[in-house]
Amino acid sequence: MAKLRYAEALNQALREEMQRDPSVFLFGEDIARYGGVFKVTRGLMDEFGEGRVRDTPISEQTLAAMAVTAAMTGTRPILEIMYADFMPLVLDALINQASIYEYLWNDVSMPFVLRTQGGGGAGAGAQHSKSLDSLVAHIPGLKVVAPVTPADAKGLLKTAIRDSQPVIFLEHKLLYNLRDDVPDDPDFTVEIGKARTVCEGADISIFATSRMVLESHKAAELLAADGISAEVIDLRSLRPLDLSAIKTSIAKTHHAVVVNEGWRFCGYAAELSATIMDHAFDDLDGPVARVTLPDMPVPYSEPLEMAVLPNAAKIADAARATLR
Amino acid sequence: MAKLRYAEALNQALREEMQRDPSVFLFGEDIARYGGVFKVTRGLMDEFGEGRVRDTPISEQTLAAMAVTAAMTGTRPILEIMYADFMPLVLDALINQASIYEYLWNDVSMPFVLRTQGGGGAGAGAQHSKSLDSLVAHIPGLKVVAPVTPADAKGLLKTAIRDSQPVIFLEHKLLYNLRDDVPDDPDFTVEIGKARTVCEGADISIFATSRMVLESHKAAELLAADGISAEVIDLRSLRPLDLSAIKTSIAKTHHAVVVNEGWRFCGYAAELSATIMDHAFDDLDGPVARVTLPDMPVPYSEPLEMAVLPNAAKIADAARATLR
Amino acid sequence: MKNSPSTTERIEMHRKMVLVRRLEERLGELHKAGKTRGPIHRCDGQEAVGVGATAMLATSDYVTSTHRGHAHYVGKGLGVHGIAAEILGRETGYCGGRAGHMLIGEKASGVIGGNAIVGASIPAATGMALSIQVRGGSDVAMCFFGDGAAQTGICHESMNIAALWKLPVVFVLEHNQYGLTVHHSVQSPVADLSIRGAGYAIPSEIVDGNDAVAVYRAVATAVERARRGEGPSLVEAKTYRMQGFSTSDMGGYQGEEDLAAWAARDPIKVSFASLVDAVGQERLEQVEQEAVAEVDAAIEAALEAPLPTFAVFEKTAPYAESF
Amino acid sequence: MKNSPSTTERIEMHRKMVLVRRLEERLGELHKAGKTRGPIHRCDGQEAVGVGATAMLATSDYVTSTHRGHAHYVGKGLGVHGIAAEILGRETGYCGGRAGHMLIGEKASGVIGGNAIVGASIPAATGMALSIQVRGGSDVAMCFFGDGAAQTGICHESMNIAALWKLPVVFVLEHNQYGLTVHHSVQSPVADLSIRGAGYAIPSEIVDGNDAVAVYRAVATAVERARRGEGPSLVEAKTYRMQGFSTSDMGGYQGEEDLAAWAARDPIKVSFASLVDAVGQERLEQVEQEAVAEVDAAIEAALEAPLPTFAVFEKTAPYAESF
Ligand SMILES: Cc1ncc(C[n+]2csc(CCOP(=O)(O)OP(=O)(O)O)c2C)c(N)n1
Ligand SMILES: Cc1ncc(C[n+]2csc(CCOP(=O)(O)OP(=O)(O)O)c2C)c(N)n1
Ligand SMILES: [Mg+2]
Ligand SMILES: [Mg+2]
Repeated sequence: MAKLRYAEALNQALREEMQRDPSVFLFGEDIARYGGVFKVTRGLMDEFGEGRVRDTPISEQTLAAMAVTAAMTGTRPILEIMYADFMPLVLDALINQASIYEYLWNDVSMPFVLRTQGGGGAGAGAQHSKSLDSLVAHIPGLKVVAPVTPADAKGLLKTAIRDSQPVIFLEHKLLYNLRDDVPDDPDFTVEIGKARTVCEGADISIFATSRMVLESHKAAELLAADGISAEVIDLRSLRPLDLSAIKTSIAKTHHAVVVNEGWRFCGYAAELSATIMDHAFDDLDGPVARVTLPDMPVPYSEPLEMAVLPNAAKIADAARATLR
Repeated sequence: MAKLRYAEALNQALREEMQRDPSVFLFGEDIARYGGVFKVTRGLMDEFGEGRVRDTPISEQTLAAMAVTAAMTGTRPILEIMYADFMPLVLDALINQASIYEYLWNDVSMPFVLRTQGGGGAGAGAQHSKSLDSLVAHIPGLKVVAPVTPADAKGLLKTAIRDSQPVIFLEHKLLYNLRDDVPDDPDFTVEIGKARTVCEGADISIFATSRMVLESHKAAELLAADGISAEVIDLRSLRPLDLSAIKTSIAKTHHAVVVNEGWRFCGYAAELSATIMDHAFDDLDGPVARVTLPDMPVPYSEPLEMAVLPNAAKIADAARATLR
Repeated sequence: MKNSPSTTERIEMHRKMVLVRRLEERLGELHKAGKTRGPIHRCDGQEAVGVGATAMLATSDYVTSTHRGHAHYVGKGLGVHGIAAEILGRETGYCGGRAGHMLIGEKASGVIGGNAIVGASIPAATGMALSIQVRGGSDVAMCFFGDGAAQTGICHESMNIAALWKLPVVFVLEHNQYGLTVHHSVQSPVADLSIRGAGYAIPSEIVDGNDAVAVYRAVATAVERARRGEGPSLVEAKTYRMQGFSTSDMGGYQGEEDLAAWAARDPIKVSFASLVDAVGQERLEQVEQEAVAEVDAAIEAALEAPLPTFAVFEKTAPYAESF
Repeated sequence: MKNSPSTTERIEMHRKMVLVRRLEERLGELHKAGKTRGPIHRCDGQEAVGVGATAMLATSDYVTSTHRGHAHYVGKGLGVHGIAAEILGRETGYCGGRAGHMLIGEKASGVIGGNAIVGASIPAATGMALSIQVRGGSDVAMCFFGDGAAQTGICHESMNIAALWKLPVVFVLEHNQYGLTVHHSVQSPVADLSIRGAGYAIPSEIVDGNDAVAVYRAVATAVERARRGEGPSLVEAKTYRMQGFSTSDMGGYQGEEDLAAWAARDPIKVSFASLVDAVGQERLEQVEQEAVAEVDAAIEAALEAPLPTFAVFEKTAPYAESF
């Protein structure tokens, strides 16, 4: 067990899987010589060569389409898209290509991973701060994960690389420097589709994704001060959802808050609310509260950005409101 | 009042608005000389010339980005995207461009309309049959409408063209030949953001979009045979939603089914379910039922396609289940 | 001449062109009789491109196709029975009726596959070429795409990447003069699109797309270059679309004179004339009759084959959450 | 020489280059002192492109910019006070702190505007040119974009459409040798990207991007052509990025020799040397000092200006559902 930064944990997962399987290769903008703008791919070109770790032109749409067909023909590509804000550019490859072939054609699988990072809080402005989770979570045939801890970052990335379906791997720019224990075992993996209980509680369930798990954890502390016992669940896998974890928690608390950093309308939090409606309506004693970014662009200036991002205080307020 | 086909009603709206306002112009693939593959733009190039009605190269991504900036600089562009399946190609223009500038910059408005058509039932296969409503409905700063009747097609298109915000105008390939009364009055418009009650009912509310309104209407007839009185509401405007129509109906029926032809997970129906959770939880006597396409590609062969598309029988079943 | 097809290969190309032609004609009839569903995109008059360009490929090479793929499918080795059945939505089709004619894929034959997003065949083949290069193989990937598709952004991006990395891909631009209903002059300011190859330092050539032998020669040179690791080539095959865009096209925008001029240069006629001295009229006619009979049998079989029934089975497994 | 700037214009270009240079230097210092937030993309060493290319434009002409837009902003007439304040996130910035330095837009000046999606400046200007053409105006739209952006699909699509419709747009390719951290040779197989203009029949020219006068001449010719309704032109300005990609760049990949060679050809030095005989050293130094003082005052004012507070007001109205 070593203490690693989140970015280092990802790097370790990539290195181990590339050592294990020669069909794994990486491509993306500035990932090879420079090692990635968030330093996740550092040192890998030196170790594995320019053939398996490739800097690319700025051509996201084509790169994603190439990942799909390279994956169908004997390799396991891992594509880095520098910012989640650029995901619109790869959606044709995901929606009209990756999503359809396992159903249409015989004997095809698509073991590729698309890594990207999103989220606000860094003063990067309206085109570099978004969480567009629902756009990818909407696509059938894809898995979508969003680890929060360094250990999950490593374990989920390894599982994603070994999966035979496309996996969209969502990181967050404010998580890369988070340091924590990470198992050294090269066979350490984390199953996709299983949520993680961050803290147990009896009064309300808070289901959160990505960095919002950390804010939810802080919210649970704020609530504890009011005598409210909140259970925080890190969904980890946005698709498929861990339905049983969701149902079990609500059966206990009868109240829920769902938290996602993306926009509200048709956002990922809407699916969580609707899922709870579908599967746990009878256990609910109050409406599920949604905490999200308001439906507007992420502003640049710090006080504006901080005012619109969801945070612990807003989550705690939502919890109090739905318990009232 | 003339009886017009849905496609003709759209054509009339375009013609009237182009006559009224010289800054309105049309562009898109095969829309000028040929008049559009669904014949919506027939005769307009002859009337308004090649400058205002333009055939374009197959370059959706750029065309949409051009609509955004043309709209910011003194014209009212109307872009036709031939199939909703191609909307992924225009999402960067909508998400990273159109959505942000009214907030970021002073004195800009973006009066453009993007028309497209989606939906299954025509044997067009996995890349030409989708409803991707939630992708566009997720975007702040945009309006999204989906008329079902020829009169609404005309009235909403005219309102959309006159609006100062971008409007995504969703048509359906199986609606173009629908014939019905359409007001001749060139000042006839339909307000964006107002739902339409298709039939009143006391036991359950069915909220539907686009062609699913017709299926829901049939479902109401099936349910009536069982002694269940269903109220069918055509949302017409997917964003903004007519919250008051939704709340009023549920306050009366205490049960709801939401119907959308797109995928289920993170789909538009999820937002409807979550909206009802937010605004009408206390009025609900049962969970909101979602009826959608299953999360898979639309198959080509008729029996397969018909098996997966949502229809009146499935809607009626969902209504019965939630009333049970 | 270098990279010329053998007489045996030329007879085989002739046979395949007739297979495709008969398939197109039968589909046209079935459409008129109301026995098809959804649009069908015929390629009659363009058979020499798809058949000529694939004739030198191995099974392990990859081909990506478009919405107008019948000649590509047959050229790369798919059988007309499975194609006809798929187009008619039958359980016996290559994809069990799930795909339809624009999206036929058959991995075992290297056809992966049809693609109805215009331009998408181009990065698809480029990605396969990347896979080949990463694995260290000597296969090639070939994409077909139209003059309309050449205007898409992914065409530019793919050519740039392919040339930069010297990927083993062959770009076959099937220039049939039309996008959907619009003439190429309404889609691009340059008539010869292969001029764009220079922008990526990609060797480019224009060939007579109605002459299967000419197509074969140019493409074979490109395939060899790709196999040698020297990177992509662009072959622009000039041809003409003799039918409407699809069965839903109302037509009326193609000039009678153009149609007549191109009909005179029908690829099957061109092929027949160039082979008849060496092979003899009798042999060629026999080849043609057998091809016609094969297609007719395929169509009859398809019409009698069962339609699929929807079931949750292995093909829906990746979408398991729905069921 | 045709389309040469007057001496007055050349002094004005000199002044603006110094404004930009000082701005870049001060931002560098502020970053080191921890007084900036978010990445800042400096363009020192490249000022001649943005300033030279915009010097002949009218206020009603449009310019679209990139993530590296300071020289474009100043060239097109924005004031350093509003720019500095926006970069420092102040209420007094051009966009009240909502936009940040990559996204400054000011419609009244025709700067609409910065764009941090690589390549997006290109269709943006093309769309404005379409608007001009539909309205029957004689303005032009100009886009700046980098050597990295030239590899995006929308670059291809935009050039094709602009040439096809003869839109009044000028494509200014600012070739500073690097994408983000990668050398252009890792992004494209051709060193001179203007070769691609031929693929659209777009007149194209390479100019010394460190010589504002050379940039001016080439661009002025392109602007005239556009105003005459003859369509787009492509000007490839060769320059060099003297700083890291942005303030977050760890550097280390740019060659010392290259840096030294380009430093010797610093655009402000080039401009000074070419003006000093005609204008005199004293006058030029005075212009420079005034520019430096103007920037310093702008920075001080910005640092003292209030930060904005979030409110639901007219700018959030289009997003009203949230509030
Ligand atoms: C991205 C996209 N845009 C538009 C269409 C609709 N469409 C189908 S085929 C076609 C024309 C294609 O022209 P070309 O590439 O020359 O192929 P051809 O039909 O001539 O074989 C169009 C516009 C599509 N399928 N995909
Ligand atoms: C679509 C997109 N992909 C990637 C990025 C990240 N990125 C920002 S600038 C840049 C390099 C741009 O290179 P170039 O166009 O030459 O501009 P320069 O930085 O040299 O001015 C990259 C990759 C982005 N902002 N947008
Ligand atoms: Mg064509
Ligand atoms: Mg550059």
